[in-house]
Amino acid sequence: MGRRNWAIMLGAAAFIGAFPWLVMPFKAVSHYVDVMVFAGIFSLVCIGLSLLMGYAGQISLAQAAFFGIGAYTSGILTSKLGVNPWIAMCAGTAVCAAVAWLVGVPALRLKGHYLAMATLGFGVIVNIIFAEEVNWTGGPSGMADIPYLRFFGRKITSELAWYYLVWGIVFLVLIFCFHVIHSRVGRALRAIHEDERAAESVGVPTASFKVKVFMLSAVLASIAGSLYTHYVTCLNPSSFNLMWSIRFMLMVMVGGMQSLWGALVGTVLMTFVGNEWLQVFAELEILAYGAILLVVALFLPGGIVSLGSLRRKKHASALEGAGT
Amino acid sequence: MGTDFLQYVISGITIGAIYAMVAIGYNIIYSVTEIINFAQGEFVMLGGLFAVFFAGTLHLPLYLAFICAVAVAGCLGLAMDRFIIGRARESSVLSLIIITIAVSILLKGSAMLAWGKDPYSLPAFSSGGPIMVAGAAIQPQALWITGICALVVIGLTLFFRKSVYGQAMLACANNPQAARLVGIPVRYMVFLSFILSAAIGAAAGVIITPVSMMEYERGALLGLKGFGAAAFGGLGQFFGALVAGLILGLAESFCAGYLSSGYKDAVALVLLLMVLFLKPEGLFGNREAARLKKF
Amino acid sequence: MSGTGYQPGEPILKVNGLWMKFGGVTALRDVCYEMPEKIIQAVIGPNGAGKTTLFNCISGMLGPSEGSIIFLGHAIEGIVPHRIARAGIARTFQHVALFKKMTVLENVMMGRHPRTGSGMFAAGLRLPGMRSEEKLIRSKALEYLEFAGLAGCARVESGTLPIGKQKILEIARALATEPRLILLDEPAGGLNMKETEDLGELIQGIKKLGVTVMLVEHDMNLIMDISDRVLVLHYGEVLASGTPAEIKENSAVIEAYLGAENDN
Amino acid sequence: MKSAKNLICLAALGTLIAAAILFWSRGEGIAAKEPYKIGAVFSITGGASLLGEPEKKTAEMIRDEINKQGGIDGHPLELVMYDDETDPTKCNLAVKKLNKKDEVPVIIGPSTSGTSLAVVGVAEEAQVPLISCAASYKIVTPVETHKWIFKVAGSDSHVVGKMFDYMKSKNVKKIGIMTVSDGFGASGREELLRLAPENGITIVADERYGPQDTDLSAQLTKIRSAQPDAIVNWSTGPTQVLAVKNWRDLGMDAIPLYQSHGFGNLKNIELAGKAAEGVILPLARVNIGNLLPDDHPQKKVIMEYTKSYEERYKEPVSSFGGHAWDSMYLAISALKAVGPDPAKIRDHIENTKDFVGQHGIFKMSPQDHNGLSKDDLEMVVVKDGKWALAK
Repeated sequence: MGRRNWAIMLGAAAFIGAFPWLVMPFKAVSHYVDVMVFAGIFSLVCIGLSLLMGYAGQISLAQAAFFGIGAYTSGILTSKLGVNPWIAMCAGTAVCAAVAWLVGVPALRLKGHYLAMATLGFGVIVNIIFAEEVNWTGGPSGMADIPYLRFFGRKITSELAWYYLVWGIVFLVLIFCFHVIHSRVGRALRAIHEDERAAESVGVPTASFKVKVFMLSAVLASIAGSLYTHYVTCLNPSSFNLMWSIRFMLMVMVGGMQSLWGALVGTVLMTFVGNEWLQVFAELEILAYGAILLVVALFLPGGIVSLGSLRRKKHASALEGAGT
Repeated sequence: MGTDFLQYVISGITIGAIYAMVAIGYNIIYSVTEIINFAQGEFVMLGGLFAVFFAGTLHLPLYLAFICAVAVAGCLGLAMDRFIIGRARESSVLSLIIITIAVSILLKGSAMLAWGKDPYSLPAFSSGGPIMVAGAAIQPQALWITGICALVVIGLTLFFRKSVYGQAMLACANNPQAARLVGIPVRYMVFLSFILSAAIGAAAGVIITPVSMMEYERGALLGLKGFGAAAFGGLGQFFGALVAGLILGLAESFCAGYLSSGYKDAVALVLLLMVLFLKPEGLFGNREAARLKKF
Repeated sequence: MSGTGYQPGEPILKVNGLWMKFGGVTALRDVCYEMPEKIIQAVIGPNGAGKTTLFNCISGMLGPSEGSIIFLGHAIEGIVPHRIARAGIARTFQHVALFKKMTVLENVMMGRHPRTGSGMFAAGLRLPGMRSEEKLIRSKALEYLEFAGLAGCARVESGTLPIGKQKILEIARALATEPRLILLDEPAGGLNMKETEDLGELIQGIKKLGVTVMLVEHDMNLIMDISDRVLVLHYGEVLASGTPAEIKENSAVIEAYLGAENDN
Repeated sequence: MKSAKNLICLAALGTLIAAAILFWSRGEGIAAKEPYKIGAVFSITGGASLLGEPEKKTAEMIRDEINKQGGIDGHPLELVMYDDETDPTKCNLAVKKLNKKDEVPVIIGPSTSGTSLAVVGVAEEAQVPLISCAASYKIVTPVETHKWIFKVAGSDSHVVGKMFDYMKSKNVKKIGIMTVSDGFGASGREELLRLAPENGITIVADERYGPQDTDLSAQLTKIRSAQPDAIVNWSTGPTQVLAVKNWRDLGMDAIPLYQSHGFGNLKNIELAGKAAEGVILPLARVNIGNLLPDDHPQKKVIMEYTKSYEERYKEPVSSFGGHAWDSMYLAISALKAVGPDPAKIRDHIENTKDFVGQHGIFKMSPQDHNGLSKDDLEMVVVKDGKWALAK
C-alpha cells in the first residue's frame, strides 16, 4: 500500500471522523449522519464488489443476495434463536462464504453477459426464498423487533455510536483490501482481469482465485447485511432485491471501478443522491436517476475518481510497483 | 385430474408464447450486435400501454392501435440505438449492461409519468366466452397470442432465410468485419435489429394486455423471464427461444399447479442457472459458435 | 510433480502419439518426439503446421485428443496450465500477452507466482511471513529484469513499451517462474535485426542457466545460429528432426518448407 | 492528492448546500403564527405506489383545506412529505429526517406494512407518535414496546372476521384461498389460516402467486379441483383483477369469489368489466358513502371527503386515501387540542374515543392503538358495475 494511499486514507479518515461534528450543528443537514451510516454499510458491499469487478474483472448482480443472506442469518439467529449478535454476524459470514463457494465454482466459469445473468438469476432466487420461507423470514411483510447490537452489555442505539462503529469497520476493511491489492494475490487478480490465459501461464490458478475473491466480496456483503439488520432492527425482502444489486453495481461504477476509493466515493455520493438530493425532483426522480447513470456510463466510464486526472493512472501504477 | 392438466398446459403455452416473443427480441439484437438489451422488457410494457393509448384515448380500431403501438415502439428502439447504444459501441460489456439498464429506467420512468401507476386493459381481440375443451377453458385471446407468436417465428425464420436483409443481418452477426468488406451497411443492419426487436417486444405487450393488463412496472419481470428463455434456448437461436419459452411457461404453470405457486417464479431461474452451469451455450446453441463470440 | 522417476540425462520431454483434432480438422497427427535436456530446440514448419498447437498442448492450454506428454517423468497431458507452470514449464505467446496496465516490474513479479504461497488473509493482515516473501519477490524479479536487460524501465507501464522490449519482458516473466523448460512462440516476430541479435544472445544466456528452451520461429538465420536441434512439422506431422546442419540438407524439408519459404 | 482535494471539495459543496437549505427553510412560513408541522412518509412511487398516490393527494388536499380555513387555531399547517419509494431503507431514513431536520411532532404513514415495520424502532427511539396507514397487527403489537405507534388501517383480522361471519350466514364450509406473495397478501393469508378453525371453516386449497403474475389460471384450476364452496383472493394491484378475469374465463361462476378489501377501488371494477359482477368483499364505508343510510354517523364525513376529492382529482376515492384522511385528521385534532408536543399528541391520540373517520369510528385505548373493529366494515357485492350492499 503506497504512501499516497496512506495519505488519502488519513485525509478520508479525518474527514469521516469530523463529519458528524460538521453537520450536527445545522438542523437542516443533521440527519446526514443517518445517511452516512447507510452509506458506510453499503460501502462494505461496494468495496467487495469493487475488488470483484474492478480488480478481478468479474461481474456480479448477486451482491444484494449476499447482503440479504448476511442480514437474514443475523436476524433469524438473534431474534428466533437468541444467539449473540456478534456470533450471529460471524455465522452470517460463514454461511455467505459457503453459498458463494457453491455458486461461484460453476458460475465463474462463465463470462460477460452470461456471468451477469447467472448471478442475477441466483440473486432473484434468493430473494424469492426470503419472501417464501414465511416461518423463518417473516415472508414479504418482513421480520421485526430484531435485537440491537450490544457492546460490553450496552445497547448501541445512538446514531453517533453507529456512525463510528460502521465507519470504523469500513476503514479496517479498506486497509485489509488495500493490502490484498498490493500483494501477490492482488496482482494475480489484476492479471486475471487483463489476460486470463497469460495469468494461467505464469501459474495463477485463475478459477480458484476468482472464486476466492467472489467469496471475499460475499463475506463483506454479509458483514454489511448483519450491521444493517441490527441498525434498522427490521428486515424486508425488498431491501435485498435485484434493484439493490443494480444499485450497488452503479455505486461502484459511478465512483470508478479502477480504485477502492472509487467504490467509497460512489457509494457515499449515490446514497446521498438517491435518498436526499434527488428528492426535489419528486416524481421525476426516477428519470434523473436514469439520466445520471446514462451520462456516467456513456461519458465517464472511469467514474468520478477518473476525473482527478489522467496522470494519476500512470502514477498510481508506478507507485503500485514501488509501494511496500 | 386430466382437466387440470390440460388447463395447466393451456396457460403454460399462453404465457410461454409471450416469453418466447420477448426472448426473440433479445436474440435479434444479440445476434447482430452481441449486446444483451436489458431494456427489452420495457418495450413489452410500452407496446401494451401505447396500444391502450391508441385504442382507449384516440379510439382507433384495435388492429390499427396494434400496428401504431408496434410502430411507435420500433421507432423508440431505433432512437435507443441511434442516440445511446450507437455512441457506446466500443464500451466494455459492463458499461453496456449499465447503459441498457439506464435506458430501461428512463423508459419506465417516462411511462410512469405518462400513464400513471394504474394498470390498463384492452378489449380482447375477438369477443366471446372461453372455448371449453374437455373441461378446460381456452380464452380466445390465448389463441390470438399463440397464433401471433407462431406468425412471428415463421415470419422471422423466412426473413432470415430468404430475404436479402435477413441474410445481410445474419452476415453481420457472423462476422461484422467481413460483412462490411462485402458492402453490407452494418450500421443499418444494427438499426434494423433494434427496430425489429422493439417491435416484436411491443407486439407481445399488445397481445398480452387484454389478458393480464399492463402497468408501468410490468416490463422488468417479463424481460427477465424472456431473457431466461433466450439463454435457455441458446442466445441467437430463434427456434431455441420458441421452444425454451414454451418450456418455461409450462414449467411455471406446472410448478404453480402441482408444487408451490410461491416458487413459480424461481422455476424459470433455476432452469436458467442449470443451463448456464451445465450447458452454457443453451439447449440449442452451438458450443463452438458460443466460444467464438466475444463476451 | 517433482522429478521422481526421472534420471538426469534422460529426455526432459517425451511426446508420444499426440493427436489434436478440432471438429473435422486435425492439427496434430501422431506426433512422437523426445527432447534432451538443456538444449535449444527449434520447432519449424509452414503456417498451419501445428507448431503453436503443439505448444498449447504442452503448456496445458489445450487437452490433446490422444497421446501422452511426459515431462520430467510425469504425464502432463490434459493438466490445467497453472499446474504445468508450477511443474516447471513456462511459455510466451505469439501475440504478446503481457499485463499491459501493470508495470514492467509487476509483470515479472507475476512470474514469481508459482514459487510463492501467501494467501489472501496473510496479505490482508500483512503477516510477517508475507512481508518477507513480498520483499523476496521484488528482489528476485529485479534480478530477472537485470538478466533480461530491462532493469532501466522497471516502473514503466508495460503496455507502453516498444514491441521489442515487450517480447523480452514476456521472456523475463516466464523465466521468473524458474522453469526447467521454456516455450518461446515466435519471440523474434516483429523485431528488427539488432533486436533479433540481442534476443539470440538472451536465449543462449537462458540455456546457460540450465533451462531447456523450445522455440517456434520463422527467422531461419536465428534458428540456424542458436539452436542445437530442429524439429520440422508439416501438416501436423513430424517431417524431420536433427541438428540445424542436418535439417538444412534434408531433401524432404527443403521441398516442403525451405523451398516454399525461399520464394518469398 | 487529487482524491483528497476532491473530498475537500465535496465537503465544501455539502456545507454550501446545507447553508442554502437552511436559508430557504428559514424563508418559509410567512404567516403570523408559527406553523404546525405534520410529517408524512408515503410510498408515492415503487411497488406500492397505488397506495401512496391517493394518500399523498388526500394529505395535500386536507392541508390546503385547513389552511384555507385559516389553519389550526391560526397556525398554518405545514405538511412535510417524503416518498419512500416502497423501500424500507429509504423509509427509515425519511422518518429519521422528519425527526431531525424537520422536527415534526407527529408523523403519518408509511403506506405499507413492510415500510412501517422498518420505522417502528425509529419512532420509538425518537419518541414521536407515528400513525401508520398499513394494516399488519405487528405494527402496533405488543403495545408495551410500540407505545408511540398507531395505525388507522383496520387489521386483517377484522376483514377476515367480517368475511367469515358473512360466509357462515351463507353456509360456506370449505374455502380455497389464493394470496399474493407480498406483505399485503402474506398478512391476509396468515389471518385466514389463523381464524378459519375458530369459525368452523376448512381451507381446502392454499395458493400463492407473485405480484406481477400475468396468469392465475393454474392456481384457480388447482383450487377448483379441491372443490371449495367459495374462493378468497387476497391481493392488491392488477393481480386481483386478473383473478376475477381468470375466474370468469375458467367458467367457475358456480364457486363465489370473495376478494379482500384491497379490491375496494372502482377502477378495479372498470378494469375487470363484466367479469366482476357478483364478486363479494368486505369494504370500509369510505368506498360506499352513497349506500349508507342518511342517519349513519359516518355518512357526513365520507360524503364530504368523497365530493371534494373527486372534484379536485377527477378520480374516485379509495380506501388508501381514506387512511390518509383518518391519520391526517387524528393528527390535526391532536395538534388542535394539545399543540405541537409529541408526548401530549401521543397521549391525546391514545385517548381518542369516537373519532368519526373514513374507515370507521375509532376507539383508541392504551391496549388498542388501532381502534377499529370488524363492525366498521360492510359486505358488498359488485352489481351493474357498482358496489351494492350484500344481503
